[in-house]
Amino acid sequence: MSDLSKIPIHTEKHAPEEARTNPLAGVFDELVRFAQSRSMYMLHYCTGCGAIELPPAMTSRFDMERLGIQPMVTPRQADILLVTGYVSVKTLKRIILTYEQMPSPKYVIGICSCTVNGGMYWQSYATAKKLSEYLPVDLYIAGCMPRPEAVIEGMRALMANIQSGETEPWKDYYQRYDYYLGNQQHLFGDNWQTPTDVIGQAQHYGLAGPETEGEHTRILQQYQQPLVAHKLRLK
Amino acid sequence: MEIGKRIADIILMPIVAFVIGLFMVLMLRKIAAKLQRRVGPPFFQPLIDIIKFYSKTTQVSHGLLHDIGIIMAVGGYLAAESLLPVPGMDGLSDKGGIITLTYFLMIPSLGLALGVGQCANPNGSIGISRALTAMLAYDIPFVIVIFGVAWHYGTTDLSEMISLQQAQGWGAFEMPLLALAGLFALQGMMGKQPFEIYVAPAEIATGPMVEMGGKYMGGLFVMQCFQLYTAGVLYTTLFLGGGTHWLDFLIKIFAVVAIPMMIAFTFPRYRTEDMLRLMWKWPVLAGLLGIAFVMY
Amino acid sequence: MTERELDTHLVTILRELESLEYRQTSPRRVRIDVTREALPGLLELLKGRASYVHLSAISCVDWIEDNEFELVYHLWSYESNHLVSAHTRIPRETARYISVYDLYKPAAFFERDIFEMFGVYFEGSPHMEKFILTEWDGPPPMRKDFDAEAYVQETFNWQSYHPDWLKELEEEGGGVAIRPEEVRR
Amino acid sequence: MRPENYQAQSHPPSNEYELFIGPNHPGIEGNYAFKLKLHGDVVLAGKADGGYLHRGFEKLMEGRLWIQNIALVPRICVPDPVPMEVTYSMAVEDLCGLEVPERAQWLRVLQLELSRIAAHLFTFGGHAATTGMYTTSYWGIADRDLILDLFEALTGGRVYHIFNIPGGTRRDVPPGFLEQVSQTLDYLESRLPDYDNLLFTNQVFITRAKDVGAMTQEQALEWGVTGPNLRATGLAFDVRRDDPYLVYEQLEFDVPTEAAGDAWARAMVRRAELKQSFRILRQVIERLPSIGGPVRAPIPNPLAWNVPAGETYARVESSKGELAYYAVSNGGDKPYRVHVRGPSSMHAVQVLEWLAEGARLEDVAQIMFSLDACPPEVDR
Repeated sequence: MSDLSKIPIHTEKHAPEEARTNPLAGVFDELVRFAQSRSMYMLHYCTGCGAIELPPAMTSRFDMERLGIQPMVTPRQADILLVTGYVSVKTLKRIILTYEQMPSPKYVIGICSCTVNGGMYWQSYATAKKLSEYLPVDLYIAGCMPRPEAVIEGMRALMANIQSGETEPWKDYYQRYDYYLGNQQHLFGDNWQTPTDVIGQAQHYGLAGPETEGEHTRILQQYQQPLVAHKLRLK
Repeated sequence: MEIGKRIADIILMPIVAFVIGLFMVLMLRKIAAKLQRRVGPPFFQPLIDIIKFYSKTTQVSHGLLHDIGIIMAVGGYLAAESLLPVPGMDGLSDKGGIITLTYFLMIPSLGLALGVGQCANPNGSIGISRALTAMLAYDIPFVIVIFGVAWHYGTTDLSEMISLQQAQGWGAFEMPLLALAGLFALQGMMGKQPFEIYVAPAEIATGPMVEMGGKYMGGLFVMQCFQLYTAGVLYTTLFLGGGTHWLDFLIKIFAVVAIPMMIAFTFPRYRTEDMLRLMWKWPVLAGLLGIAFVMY
Repeated sequence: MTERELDTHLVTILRELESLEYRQTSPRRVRIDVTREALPGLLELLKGRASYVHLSAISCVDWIEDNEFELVYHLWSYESNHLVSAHTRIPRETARYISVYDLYKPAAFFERDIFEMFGVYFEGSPHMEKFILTEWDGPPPMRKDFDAEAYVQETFNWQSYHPDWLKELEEEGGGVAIRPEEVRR
Repeated sequence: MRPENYQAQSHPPSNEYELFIGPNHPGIEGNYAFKLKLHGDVVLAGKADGGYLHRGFEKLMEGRLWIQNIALVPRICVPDPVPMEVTYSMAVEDLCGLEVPERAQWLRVLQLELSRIAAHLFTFGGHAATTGMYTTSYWGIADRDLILDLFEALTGGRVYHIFNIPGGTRRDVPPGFLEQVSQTLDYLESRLPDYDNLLFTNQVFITRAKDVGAMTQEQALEWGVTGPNLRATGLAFDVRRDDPYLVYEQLEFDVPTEAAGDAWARAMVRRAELKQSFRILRQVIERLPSIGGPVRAPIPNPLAWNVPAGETYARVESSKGELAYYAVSNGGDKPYRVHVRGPSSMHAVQVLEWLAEGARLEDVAQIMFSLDACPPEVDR
């Protein structure tokens, strides 16, 4: 193994967006970012086996509440979607539905090696391999499975990123919706649709970019049907 | 009382209530943490949570009533705060009195019911129907207690009750049975275990809150602060002689809120009908006996 | 009753039926090979007269070279503490068999599982529909002629093991010490 | 804004409605879904919906070497992984006719019982949390972590250990490990009264758990219920005692039973089993130092290990019930077929559907957790 200390460390300076004239605006933005980084509600959704290390991280031994991290039950209240482990195609659909229902700013953490590249299920026909193809992922925590310390460390890294205003992949989902939708359609078929009107949201919040719409969103519009109330089917 | 002081009180009292409510939420979470053998949240966590929710970019509204519902929920408590006398500030308490307050305390639940109804989420609908059932359960002993206390002091004016208690001694010693029934009603009013039937995450995924996100959830967090404060101050005013100065007032209201919290984290929750059965049996019985003692 | 007695009891029952072979593979395991016509009758006898009330599992094996599916019914007796495995074979083309749900309730789960994974249809089974693979429209995946690896390579993309940012690092002398390709060689 | 293109529709008035529990719901153990048809609070019909955790294990195993699959099997049941490794190893040993050294058998019993304690503590916590009792679940999960620490000391992994291989175990115990186990057991035993005070004698919990999801012994046998859930109906059956494997025949333990068959009885059986596991572990700690010999039988080169053709059905008692592996070899270096019979394949699907019928909405989550259903075993 070559000398690890020789690896150069890259630091890139981010250009400030545009100078705000009001000095208080900067303070206010800082406060909001601080609050967003210190109060992270994670969605209570165990998508895979990595979820077994979340209870220890949440409960008395490692106590995530020290850092303001709490489990929350519904996507509407949650800020972080923890994708804990492999995602089967069936789960991936639900993850996308859930992700689109979460209010932005929202963050996705891929826990376990399986979310990075399929992990040890690389030859399984049922699991999706690269999570970042379908959703904008903020952070990966590798390991099979990562220990609670690693999970908390990853959360802290995300906190630092939020506070410095660096991590905003949730905007990427609106700006490059066509790319993500294309990958989703490749896996789920052309008639894939979700109840959330992502394009409408992007336009409403001024996040629409040149790649928001494209060939895949045209396919979506072609197949899109208005959602109707669920019919009673059971027995 | 001159008009300027009154307006200043009306503005100041909800702010005071909110700040104290934040500390009560912090205390709630710290008590839970201590019982569960962990550290618990940092000092400013309740405030940070609320700022976070209000800073959300996406606000998912399900219609006009959804918006109005939250406004009613918070507004009902805001109005109630101006009727609750605190040391140095009386607000509208001499005008409103305890009967008006009892009505105001029902507004939040009804407002939530309106708002949640529009969300069209079955979990929310079940939750709100349970919340209204719970209100029905705790309101019977609550009204009995209010009636008994008002009869005992011969007035419905809260500030007058305080001065009477400070002259004669605390209501809890004069009406122990009513005070006991009041504690039960308090536990139900705060919606904590064993009466936490309408949040019930494992059953109906937090019930009324299920479709709330962003500002709406922030509104509910603000409402929780007011709720804890109102419960604490109301009980203190009725049974613990209110406050002569801020120090003993704060000690009393925090102590009153701490009791249900400690019970809450050492009990599971009842089923809906078990709550009704319990609420309509022991606290009502104690309350009626208490009234009998008060009357004769 | 001792175990030995029950053993003879089981043997007498098995002797009543024709067209089956049985042998004891270990002290508590009995293997029975039976034709597909006789299997439901055998199970009925085992449950009704020999206390084999617990259907532990139904396994299916795809013997593609013989062009047959092997179905194995594992039965346990809480009284004699023996496990009987009844093996039978059905042709691979038709892939149809009779459900034993009316004898053993647990059979419904295993039969549905085999239906999904191997495409064997069980007549009379209550839930002949998809349960696990509701979002899957390919061939039954557990059949030997379905090549999962080829399907995966065709369907999914992989994370690049040598992304651009790593190349930049390597030009400056850093990077991964041992390549994954080198490790696999 | 109204972000969702939902269009309200009018329906004829009805008291019946459908409710989805899961896959994203705290009342569901793991990634699993349950559809309910309700009339008021009463469940008219329930339908399980699995497959969210499907990875195609059985297919994956056919594509990997016999020894490689050891890394795969513990993933089939995350809260209780050790029985998976042990059962698979037992199946391979049976196919090859390998004799496992006695010391390795004792080591396996040690791990199996530790894993059972960890799984039961986890289940307690989950069961209590479904009734709104979070303190127990916080304690239970924190106490379970002590067992995970022991596993880390023994195997290097907290959750997945990959410690048992066909032929024995990978290593021997590290020095001082048995004292560490003994101390942890003392601590856990001293915590049991706390759990009793908080949960098992809590009148509210008793009110909630009694008569919930009750079944009789005949019904349990009919629906293929196994493990603690079967013992809660009064049948004293334990694979460890009645179909013995490893060295369980040399160990003294009772098979605790309860008569009622409801959620309460199931919780009490688990509590009693904790004590039996403590008892077994103490015997292991006492006997293990006196048993010498290797911890691993010599096995051929694992990368070119052609297991003789044949088939076997290996069966153990996991913390959730009867766990079995049906392994078939055609003489190759990879399994021809491995079928996993997880205990939850009964509990989480048919039994849950059947018990939910007529139950109350409040109790559905509790029934699922009291059955200790583990969805990855269903989906595989």
